[in-house]
Amino acid sequence: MKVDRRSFLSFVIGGAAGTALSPLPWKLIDDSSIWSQMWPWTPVPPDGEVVYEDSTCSLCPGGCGISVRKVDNRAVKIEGKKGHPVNDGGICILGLSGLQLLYGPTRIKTPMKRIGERGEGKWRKISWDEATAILTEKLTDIRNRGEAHTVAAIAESDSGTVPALLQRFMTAYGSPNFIRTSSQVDADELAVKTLFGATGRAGFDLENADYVLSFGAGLVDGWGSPVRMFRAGSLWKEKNVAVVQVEPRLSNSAAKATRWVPINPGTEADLALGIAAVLVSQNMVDTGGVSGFGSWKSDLLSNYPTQKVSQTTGVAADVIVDLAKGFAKADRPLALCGRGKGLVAGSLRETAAVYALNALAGNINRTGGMWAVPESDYIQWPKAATDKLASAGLRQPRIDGAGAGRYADSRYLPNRLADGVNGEGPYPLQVLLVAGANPCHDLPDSKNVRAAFARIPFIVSFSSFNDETSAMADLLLPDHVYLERYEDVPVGAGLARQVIGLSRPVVSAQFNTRHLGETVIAAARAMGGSIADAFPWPDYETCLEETLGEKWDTLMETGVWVENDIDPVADTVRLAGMDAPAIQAEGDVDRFPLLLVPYDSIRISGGTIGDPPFMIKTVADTVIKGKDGFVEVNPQTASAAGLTEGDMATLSTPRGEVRVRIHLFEGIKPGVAAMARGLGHTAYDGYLAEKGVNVNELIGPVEDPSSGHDAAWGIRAKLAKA
Amino acid sequence: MDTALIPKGVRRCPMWQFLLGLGIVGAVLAWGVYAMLLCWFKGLNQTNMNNYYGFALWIWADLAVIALGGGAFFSGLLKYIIGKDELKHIINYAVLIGFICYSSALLILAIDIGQPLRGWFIFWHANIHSMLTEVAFCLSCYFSVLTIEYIPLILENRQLNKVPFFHHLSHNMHEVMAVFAATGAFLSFFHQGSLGGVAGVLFGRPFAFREGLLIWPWTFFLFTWSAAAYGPCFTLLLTWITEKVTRKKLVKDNVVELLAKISGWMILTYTVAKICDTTRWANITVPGMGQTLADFYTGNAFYGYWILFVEIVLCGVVPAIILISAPLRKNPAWRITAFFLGVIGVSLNRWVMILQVMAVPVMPFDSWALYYPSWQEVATTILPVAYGVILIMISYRYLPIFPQEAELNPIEEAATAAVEIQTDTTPDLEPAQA
Amino acid sequence: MFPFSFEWLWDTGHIVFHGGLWYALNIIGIGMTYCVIKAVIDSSKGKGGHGRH
Amino acid sequence: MKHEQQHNPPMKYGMAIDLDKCTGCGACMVACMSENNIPFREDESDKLVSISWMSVFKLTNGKAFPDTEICYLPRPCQHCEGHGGHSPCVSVCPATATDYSAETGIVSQIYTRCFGCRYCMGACPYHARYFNWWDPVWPEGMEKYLSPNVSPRMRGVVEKCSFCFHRYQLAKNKAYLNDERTVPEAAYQTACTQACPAGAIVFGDLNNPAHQVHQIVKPDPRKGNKSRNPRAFRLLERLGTNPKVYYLSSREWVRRAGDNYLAHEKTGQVSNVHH
Amino acid sequence: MSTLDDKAKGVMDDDAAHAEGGEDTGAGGFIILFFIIGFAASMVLGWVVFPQFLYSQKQQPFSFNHALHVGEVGDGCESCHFFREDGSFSGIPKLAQCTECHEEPMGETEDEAIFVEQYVTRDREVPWLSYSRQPDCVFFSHVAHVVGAKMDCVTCHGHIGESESSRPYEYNRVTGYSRDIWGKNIAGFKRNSWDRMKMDDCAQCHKEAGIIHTSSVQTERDACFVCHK
Repeated sequence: MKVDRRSFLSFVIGGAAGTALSPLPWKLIDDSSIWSQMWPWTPVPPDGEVVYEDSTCSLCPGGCGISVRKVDNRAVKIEGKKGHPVNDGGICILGLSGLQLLYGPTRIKTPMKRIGERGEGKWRKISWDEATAILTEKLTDIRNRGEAHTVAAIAESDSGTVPALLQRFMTAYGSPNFIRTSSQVDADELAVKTLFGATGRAGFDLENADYVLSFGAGLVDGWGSPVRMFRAGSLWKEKNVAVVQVEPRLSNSAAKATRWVPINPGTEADLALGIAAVLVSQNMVDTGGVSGFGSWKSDLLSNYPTQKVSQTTGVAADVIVDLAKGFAKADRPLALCGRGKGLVAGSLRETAAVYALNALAGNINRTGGMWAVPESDYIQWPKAATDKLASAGLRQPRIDGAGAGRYADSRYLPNRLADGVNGEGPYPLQVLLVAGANPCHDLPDSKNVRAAFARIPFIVSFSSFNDETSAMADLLLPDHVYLERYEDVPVGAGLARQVIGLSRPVVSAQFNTRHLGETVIAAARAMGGSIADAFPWPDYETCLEETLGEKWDTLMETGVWVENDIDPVADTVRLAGMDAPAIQAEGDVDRFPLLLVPYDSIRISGGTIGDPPFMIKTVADTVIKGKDGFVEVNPQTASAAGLTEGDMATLSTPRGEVRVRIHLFEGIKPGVAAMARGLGHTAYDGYLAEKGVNVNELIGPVEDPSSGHDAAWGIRAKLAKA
Repeated sequence: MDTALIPKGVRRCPMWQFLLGLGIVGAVLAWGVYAMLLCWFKGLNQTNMNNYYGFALWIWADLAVIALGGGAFFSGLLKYIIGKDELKHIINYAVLIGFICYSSALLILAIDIGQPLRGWFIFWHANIHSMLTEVAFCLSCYFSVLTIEYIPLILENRQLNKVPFFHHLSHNMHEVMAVFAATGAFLSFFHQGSLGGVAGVLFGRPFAFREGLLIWPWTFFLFTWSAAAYGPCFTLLLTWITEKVTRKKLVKDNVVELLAKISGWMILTYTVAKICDTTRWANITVPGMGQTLADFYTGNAFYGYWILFVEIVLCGVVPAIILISAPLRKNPAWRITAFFLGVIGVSLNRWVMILQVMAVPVMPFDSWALYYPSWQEVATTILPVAYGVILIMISYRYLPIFPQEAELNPIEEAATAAVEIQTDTTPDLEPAQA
Repeated sequence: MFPFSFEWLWDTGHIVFHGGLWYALNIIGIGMTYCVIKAVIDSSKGKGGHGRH
Repeated sequence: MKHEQQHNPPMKYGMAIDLDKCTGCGACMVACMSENNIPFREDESDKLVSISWMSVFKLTNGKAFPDTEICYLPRPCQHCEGHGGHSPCVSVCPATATDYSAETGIVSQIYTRCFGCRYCMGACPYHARYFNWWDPVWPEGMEKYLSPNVSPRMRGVVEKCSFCFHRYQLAKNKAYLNDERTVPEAAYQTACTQACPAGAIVFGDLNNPAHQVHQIVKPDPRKGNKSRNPRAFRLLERLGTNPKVYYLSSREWVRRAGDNYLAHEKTGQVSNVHH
Repeated sequence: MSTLDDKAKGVMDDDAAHAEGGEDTGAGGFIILFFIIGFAASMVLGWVVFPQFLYSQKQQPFSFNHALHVGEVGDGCESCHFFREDGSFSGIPKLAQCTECHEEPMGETEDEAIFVEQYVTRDREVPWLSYSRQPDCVFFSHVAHVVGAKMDCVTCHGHIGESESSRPYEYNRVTGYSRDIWGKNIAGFKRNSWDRMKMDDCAQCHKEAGIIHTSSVQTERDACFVCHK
């Protein structure tokens, strides 16, 4: 039988017919489409039992209550906690992104020791025992040499048990150098002390105010407790409350205000005092709760005539009068300050002037007014005993100069740290402990800060994330993130009541990290002697429970402790602190014709926490495009420099020079350039790093002559086509 | 070397020349195939399409080749149904071009969709309200008709035709070709139309939206009409190009002129209809949605009023006049210019109905979105061109595409062969005897 | 596409659309079947491929 | 097998977004992203390929300094009803991958059915539909936060806001267990509504007079569901898309920016419905 | 080029053969025979061999005796496969549920020993392979069917409750699905309501269930989001 071509063809045709009538082709077509519907590389989230766990968000000072949805042991969503006194169910963009921080690739997963050059990113994983040993040996060694004061610690906060433990550790160890990162809180505390004569903070009963005059405070840009502010903003809309935003740029807060008053940058204090002068001259003040009015009045009237103020501020005279009348006419007017999110301390003059307006309206310590809220005092530990070495160390001046001499009224001056380390300080620093802060990115003139850090022989970072400061560290002792730990979260942030939230571990620790409180207690115990004695608690949880006392049960039950009845630190306001000269922008007007001001956006985290991927995703393409950052200018300003939308330009200031792209914006005063704060990270991950420009590279600190705090609101700048 | 395969009575270039040409075009094809594979394996991120430009270069190419391939159905309609018998001398080429255009269109669609493995859902889970479903069904059905029309041509290859089965099959298919042609015309009417419907039904896009008849917007009819009008231009343009390349006269002038004249009248009527449609749209439809023509033709760097002029006047009225007027039509230079303008015109129309639709902002606060294709898109768009050239090269070399070729280009040195042509081959070369 | 598929509805739209579709498919199918069968018959009757018809 | 279920009166879930309250903070976007397993890439600054079901547009009044005004406009899928459920996108999908539910008024998108032709994206004038140009990839470990309630999408398909329909499914589960026939207003709220710190979004059944959204919008069925609230408008209302997302603004220029008007036409003109 | 040549020659040879021998009367028979051989072979391949290759098997971690457990517990299937308070379905029990009874071995079987040694003492969840796991795009509400429509488990899951041991888990190599979704029968035929769990099977039952399942504007069936997520 000869199999010729035709037989073969026939065989093939028969085969094709048979195949077509068998399930093979059809099932494969179907199955391949089903395969494409569940490609093995597309994740399938496992199902399970859903539970909600309540906790407190501590990503910003806002102190919102959160409710975390879990599926079995995975946290899948963070939501605002309904009924919470701060946020009542609302939540901000950063709070929503928290799980990306918890599970994200930027976590430091285990204690590590640097093995390469600084900043090279070469690390060796070590055990916690080894890590603690390295730290304590180093510290013991320095202390035994009588140089305990050459150790400094920088932390984001000084309230709550964890910062308190670190502070206590520094005291017991013998260093005066506990430093809190800078923010509007500095100026606020100083102003309260100056005006009320006692320690405390200002609280604002915004919800009951009927006229709000904001001197650049980013009411809906992240100022205060952000979610509370959003809620207040909506409440004002419902109640038709007039909100006036004084600011050189049409920020979101200005856009939401009923009136936007563009002003020359940095002249807010002048406007406040100008308004005060109008109030005084037109007898629209309530001096019942004010002391020192007589002498202050004459200075005010002679120094701040409306025309002169109008010239300084660029706000028309009739507008100034109008604002004064509006403020005076209202029953419960509130004046607020602290630029943007309040990330810079600001000047005493400005803060005091704005607070004085509230006092002149008689709106102090009452419903809808400004309250002088005492500091929370639930941490009542016995004073740490100090041995000889410690006492000697504590007698040394602080590296940043705070609390003595010209800076007697200031508690912390982180803006002076870099200069202190770079040779202006009384002694060189040997060790720096960094907890919950990222000074290498967040402090102004970051180049100078990095240079200072390079001179510190040993830096320990407790950060949970690969931030810029961790990159400069020698030892990484990663803290749990807030979703993995217990912590008390006392909330200031302009609340007119006292609130303490409780963070609770929502999930077990994802990596080999350790609670900062535990690390501090463990280190103290390892160092023995009076240091160990100052830490009688076996672990952090015990410390927390004992410290909170009766509040503990409330906190465990409801997650939050609230005191609505405030006992103000004082009832009369002494008018003072407003006679210092205005803070000028650094730089020569001729060389740098423009003014560069940083602006804050709620979509860009400006503090220690870098933007998680979700947040960066929401940032407009007129703020970052690819790697390029933008500077916002008025079309007039741009055309003067021959620039149009999207152009690449060189932006230079006395402190540095960067390449940026131009974004034209009608809502900004001509002659002013604005740049978003919080970008230009070099560390973290590819989702954040190298995007845009860190405005701190361009701006240096400007000292408030009356306090030493950083009061820089901008810097002179120049734009040129690149 | 391959003389046994070459139709009798015609001369072809030497093998090396053929292979060289094939190699050059093949390289372009390979480039396109590489880009296609990139799109399949890495996904459509290889393109510059985006969420504003869900439809882009490919879909334009798709619509354009289908419009240009419209010459096949319209010539078929004229020859088999209307009875313009002279067109038998060009119908083969029209079918081949149609086959190329439609197979290309299907290939492009297969690359364009995000999930090619699920492409068959369009048939299986068809939503009959979607114009795209209508397109897919009619397109693939008409493609099968074109295949059926092309098969007899393949079977007429000298060697294949010796196989009795193939010979008979080819013969039988010729006999019933009118039925297929009629079905093809029916299907073409609907898929050309539904391609127009694709844009016309978008009532969220005032630039594209048109009122219409029953479920079909006016663009439905305009697309069918324009494909029938301009398709023959493309067929004739390609015939002219082929003649230039082969340096031979392949189709007699009377045939070309007949088709050109019909095309001219079709273009004229289409242009009149298009002007009516544009006028109504500009004055009634668009203002009814709160917009004006200025919203569509100003405020961006590319799309301006010039488009309306080029599409309607330069590539509508002008070629129509040239092709209708006998003296102009008979002048090859004018005629070719008209074909060329026609091809540009219909392609531009398809561009406008796809890409400009995507570019125009609808929400008042939205902005124009312009886009430029990535090289992968360009390569995959050129891919069908290369494939078409190759198919034409092979078909021309081995198949009796142009029935008049032997007659118009007698091989002088082989007089005896010419006799054979007269007695034997010629009847077989003719597409149909029905 | 088929009456047993999830999307099928016995409404005018489907009847017209699929009516047209199946009509066309049937013509194509029947036409081709006719051609193939006739070609098989013809070639088994005929004598080789060169015959005239 | 005995089925005792009955038809509930049809619902029409919709939204009212108060633009006076919206601050453009972006919480709705991120709430949506984290609720709905929306992927992200290293560079998301090309907004034309970035996926964000909820997208916040920034509108300006076009005036020069200092008369410039800004308004933010959050844009979820508008869940157009069109005419009888034939929204612009639903009617064009060739594979029935997107559908309109007469029971809830929600426009669904089934990712496993979609084969990525993107016709629906072309049909949607709101750009509410997004294509997965890339495979979704989460950095190692981050896939832990993915929610099982929403199926992650594969490369090559279109996705869009679902009004958090899975929340309705879950609420219905609970209702079944408790032998209730309907889902209470509070039991089904979208993630953006829930998160909005300004309380600018109100979500509920537009057909149900007890629901807040109905009380705000007061839709007029005789005028194509146009709102009776003078502050309210819908995007591109006159195209006849009949969307179920209403916006509220006390500013005339904002309301006017919601639709196209000829120079002589007054804002809020009655829809010119073609269908 | 040589291939072309050969081909051309082949064609010529063929022609030559025809010219010489005329019609080969035996060829027709052969041709049909080969057709039948090809047809039969591919049918066997498609219907018998292909399914063998398409599906693969895995064994459960250990065998589970449903029948025994149903006898021991008080509340039938729902004793272990219960509804949570939020109306969600618990599915295959977690280890914690089992250890309520199985803290200590409760029997002499080998499977019991594996369970206790491998899982209970090590506090590991048992990696059960679910026969009826639907793909991720499906939202199946057990409560709607069991409580709402008062259906019983058998309708979809068959008589698994009477099984005395765990059958091997079969899955499709291409799709990764359990074979129970498509059903045992490669042609897709089914005799019992639980033989298959594809969308068409859901749809069929929904259609029979009457007029309430008509919310889809496109299909006048149940809207997609009823069963998809």
